[in-house]
Amino acid sequence: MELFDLLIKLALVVAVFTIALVIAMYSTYAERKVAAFLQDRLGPNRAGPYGILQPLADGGKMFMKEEIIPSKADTFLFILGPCIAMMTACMTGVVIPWGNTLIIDGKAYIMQVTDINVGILFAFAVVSIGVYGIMIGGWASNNKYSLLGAIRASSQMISYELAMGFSIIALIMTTGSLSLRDIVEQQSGFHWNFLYQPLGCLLFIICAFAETNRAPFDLPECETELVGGYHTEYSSMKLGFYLFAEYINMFISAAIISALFFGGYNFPFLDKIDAPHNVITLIGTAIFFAKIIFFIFFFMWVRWTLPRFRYDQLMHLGWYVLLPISILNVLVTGAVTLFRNGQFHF
Amino acid sequence: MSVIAFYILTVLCIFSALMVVFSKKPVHSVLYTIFCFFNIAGHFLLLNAQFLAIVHIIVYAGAIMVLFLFTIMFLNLNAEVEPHKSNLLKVAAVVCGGLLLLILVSCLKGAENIPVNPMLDTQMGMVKNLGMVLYNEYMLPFEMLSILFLSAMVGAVLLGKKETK
Amino acid sequence: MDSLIVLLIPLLPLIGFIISGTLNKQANHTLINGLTCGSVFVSFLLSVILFYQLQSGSAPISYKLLNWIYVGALKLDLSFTVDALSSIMLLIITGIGFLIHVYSTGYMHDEPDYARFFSYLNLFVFFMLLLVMGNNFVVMFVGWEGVGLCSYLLIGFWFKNNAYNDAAKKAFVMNRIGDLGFLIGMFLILNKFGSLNYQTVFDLASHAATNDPTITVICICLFIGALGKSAQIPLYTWLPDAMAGPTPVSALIHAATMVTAGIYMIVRTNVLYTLSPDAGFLVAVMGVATALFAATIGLKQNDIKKVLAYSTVSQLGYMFAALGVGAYETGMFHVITHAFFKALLFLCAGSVIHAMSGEQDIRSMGGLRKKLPITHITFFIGTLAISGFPPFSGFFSKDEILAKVHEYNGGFMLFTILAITSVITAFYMFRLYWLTFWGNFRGNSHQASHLHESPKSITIPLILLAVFAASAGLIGLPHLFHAPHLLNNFLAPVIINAPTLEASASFEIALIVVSLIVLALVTYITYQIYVAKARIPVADADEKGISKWVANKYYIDELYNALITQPLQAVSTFANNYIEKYVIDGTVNSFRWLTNTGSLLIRQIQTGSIGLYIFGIVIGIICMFVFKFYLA
Amino acid sequence: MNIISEVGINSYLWLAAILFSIGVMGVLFRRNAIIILMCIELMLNAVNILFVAFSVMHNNPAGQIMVFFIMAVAAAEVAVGLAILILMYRNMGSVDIDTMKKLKW
Repeated sequence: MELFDLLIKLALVVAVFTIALVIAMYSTYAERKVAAFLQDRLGPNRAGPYGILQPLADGGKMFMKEEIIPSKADTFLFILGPCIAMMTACMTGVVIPWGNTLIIDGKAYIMQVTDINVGILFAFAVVSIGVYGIMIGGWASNNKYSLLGAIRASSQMISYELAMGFSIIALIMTTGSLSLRDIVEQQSGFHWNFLYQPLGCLLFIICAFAETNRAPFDLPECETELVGGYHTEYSSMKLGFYLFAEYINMFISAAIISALFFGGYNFPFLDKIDAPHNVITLIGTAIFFAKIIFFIFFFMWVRWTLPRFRYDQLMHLGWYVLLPISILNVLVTGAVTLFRNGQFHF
Repeated sequence: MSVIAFYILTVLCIFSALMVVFSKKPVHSVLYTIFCFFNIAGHFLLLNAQFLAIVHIIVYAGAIMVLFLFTIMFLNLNAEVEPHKSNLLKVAAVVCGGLLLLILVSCLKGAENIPVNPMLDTQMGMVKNLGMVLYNEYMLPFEMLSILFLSAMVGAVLLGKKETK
Repeated sequence: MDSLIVLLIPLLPLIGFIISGTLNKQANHTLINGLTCGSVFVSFLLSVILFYQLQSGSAPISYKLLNWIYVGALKLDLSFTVDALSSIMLLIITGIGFLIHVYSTGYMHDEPDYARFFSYLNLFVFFMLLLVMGNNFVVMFVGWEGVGLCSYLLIGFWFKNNAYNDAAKKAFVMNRIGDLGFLIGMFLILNKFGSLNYQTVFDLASHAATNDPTITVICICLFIGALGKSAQIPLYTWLPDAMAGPTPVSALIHAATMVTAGIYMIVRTNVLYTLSPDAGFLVAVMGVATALFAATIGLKQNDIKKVLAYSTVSQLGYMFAALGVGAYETGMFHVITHAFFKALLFLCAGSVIHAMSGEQDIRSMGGLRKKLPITHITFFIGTLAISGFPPFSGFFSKDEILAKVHEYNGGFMLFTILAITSVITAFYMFRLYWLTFWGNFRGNSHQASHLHESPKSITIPLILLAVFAASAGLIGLPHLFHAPHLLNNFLAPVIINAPTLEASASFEIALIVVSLIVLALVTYITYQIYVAKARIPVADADEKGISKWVANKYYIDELYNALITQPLQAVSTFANNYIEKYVIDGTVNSFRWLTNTGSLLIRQIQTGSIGLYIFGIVIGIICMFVFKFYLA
Repeated sequence: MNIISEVGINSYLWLAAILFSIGVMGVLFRRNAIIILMCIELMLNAVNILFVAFSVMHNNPAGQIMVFFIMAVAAAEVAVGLAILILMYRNMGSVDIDTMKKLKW
């Protein structure tokens, strides 16, 4: 591997990491602004123009706060929890294709950290590991509220992982590939997957909400019921990690939703534009980010619009509604695929 | 480079496996188990079995160990709860394990003479390839596995249900 | 087509058995009648067809159902062959069987287990057909055992009566003794000729030397089988007891068909018997002895069926006498005539018993001829036939037997005994006849008011049988009349190398004249005793001297009891008390003790501690590895 | 590049043997049924490593399929096993295997 290639990868990694952090940071700001907008008020407007420096101020506050580690807590795990949450949140970014190829010096470089052929499974695996961050944190606090919050969070995530997995399976059946890049490239033009998998798309979005613990599925940290859920005992930057991880998760989820179902960096009439390849790639990347930002906004929009589920309603929805529907979706998709391939004999 | 990776993974693997056994707290054991499984997944990656590596993480780390952690949290097991075995038994256990290792290693002696296939088929561990084999040659075991799962699920639900009179 | 008929003949009764056997007790009588009687009747018609084909000179007709036992050199088929001999047996079995089926529909009308009875009857017909149709000894043996089974089932038909069950068991056990002989004979045949197929065995045997000791032993073994099945001395005691079964059963199984299986077997193996004059002589002697012996017992019996039973034993003795001297056709001739008149007599007896509401003792009868005219006439015909009055059928067959025995080298003694027996036969038959149908009624008032002639389903078979009993002798006219001996001609292809015994015409005339005079005398004497003087036999307990012996059947049952049963009983009691208790129980109990003590010790290992178990497992695995890789 | 030709199949055999023995030792060493179950998982994974190694070595995908089956069986086993453990805990208040001594005469 040449040094230059390595440098490009490194740059890409740094870029992705930075962009993720920045977007996550400004999501907190955006969240308040959107909330204010939806509730017809102003929102943060003191730090800098339009309050644009508010995330930095929040960060400073987080760093300055006192570190508290409960005396009966398992210290190592207490620290490990937020780290795992943060780490898993950031890891998914490596398989997301941020854009098409860039041609530098006659050689094509993909705008993706790595294109592993089981990318979608990798994303799924990382998401499933994300549970540990919450569970360990909640358990290590040695606090009953934290433990309850952690158990709620993890059972919620496990429950919705099933429906999510099934919707991905249905998607894979139509695309025939596990590589995210292949999936995105198949959607060039306007062959976006949500047209072929409308039900799967809906299911995936709902499950993504639950996986990121966003309203209306934000039971694990619901402020009023469980005193802050699994991170009751956390303070300062460890709390910041958890909150940050949530926003990164949101960003990554939006990216995956866009990539899987809404064409990724593809946009209609792509082939109509007469421009150099690199320019088109950059336009595609910009469009991809536009989609991501729309979905982040969508997340916030939903949060400030819909009321929260009760816990039993949440479980009921997961096991009795989403799971059967997703299985049905798989069956129908399979039948249609066989039928289209002419392998279906009545 | 991959040789170095192999040894790092191996050492971590054995270390975490030992820690599984010797950790005082069950939760630590679980976490070490997860860590061990990650290392094993790394071994799979080294062996070019990417699909298996990811599935290994999803199944073991993502599902099975979560269940363990869950159970431990539910039952609220800590180090204090577990009664100690007598030292004699512990020594016996270690001796037994060591003996087994000795026997296994000595029995496996000579395996290095088995010829290694020099041509590495990089496509072998791919989903498509495995799927072809699984759904053609191993169709019946696969179907039976589904029955096994169904019965395990029914059994688990039945066992976990509170008795209602 | 012909082969299909051969298959259908036994198959139809089997189907009848299966269907009627699976019907429940409440099944419609009409349905059962149609099924069982119909199947036998169709078989009869098919048998007639086969008979005519054989009559017109056709070769034996075979049907091979399947390859049955193929072991090494032994190749046995389950196949049926109908030749002249089996054809005659077929006619007897299905013809008389059909008449008795019809008779039974009337006789068993009120029986609750109607379907069971008829299914047994059909099963019997099936096995009997198997017995006579098989083309090898094994098929015959299957039929042989099958009819034994049916006999057992039917004797014990009213199984709620323990005495009947005992009679059934007795018949079964006695038959087993004979069957052992038959089996040994079969094995010897297999050993000597390497096959059990009739054709193969007889072809080989026709080249064998006369007086071959193996063949003599084979013949004697087979004859032991015949002794059991055909109720000859010493295995005859089951037959009188077998009268416990319903009367149609006595007529069909214990008079007309099954008991003649022994005769059939010997006629079938006539090649072997011809080769062994010694065995033949033994057969003749046993036959003659049985004839005389059973006849004397018949003189003192007062149960109407018992008299007939002993007479059956006696008549079977005649047949064996004929077979023993090598007159196989004559034996068959008597089988045919005996089948008619003995079935007739039994059915008449059934009709009488029916009318008497189950009473079987002739001392309680008398004067029935007015109330039961048809039964009376037919019974009279049967009596004349069995006594040998010319021109009834019994005369011709018995006359032929006497003539043949007389011609037998050194057979004068036998002839004399048979002649005397013939007189005794006439005596006890007329005694029975007079006591039953003449004189005054000696039963109680209830029976008197109940007396009536039987329904048509009973009387029609009686009339038909009476016609045959009267006329069947025409198929075997003596030389005297210069008419062809139809039966002998028909059977000629089956009988090979038999010695020719021809009586002179003057002897035959003398025989006829003498027998007529003697029989007339006997008739007159018995009339004088039992009708004119109205002497009623006294109760058994009041008998004195020799007649007491005779009335008690020479104490043969008691003799068997003392000689065989009691010692056996004693030995088994001893075995039960000592060997069973100390040796066998002791062995078993010591094992029990061993298990108990051992498990008491061993179960200490089962501590319930899973940890220890796992230790055991691991150590076991280590040991296995060590063993596999280092010790093995 | 084939990792097996670099480190040799013996290394994998050793690794698997060590992992397996550690699993066995854990089963003997601990009394907590949950940890015993985990040790069983360790043993299964030792086998898995060998399967994959030999699969690569002989260029035969059947070994990897077998790993697949082992994972599935392990999942089923854990589901039922943990259900039994929870039941045991409910009834006896402990998951110590030595408290389960009813399995005797």
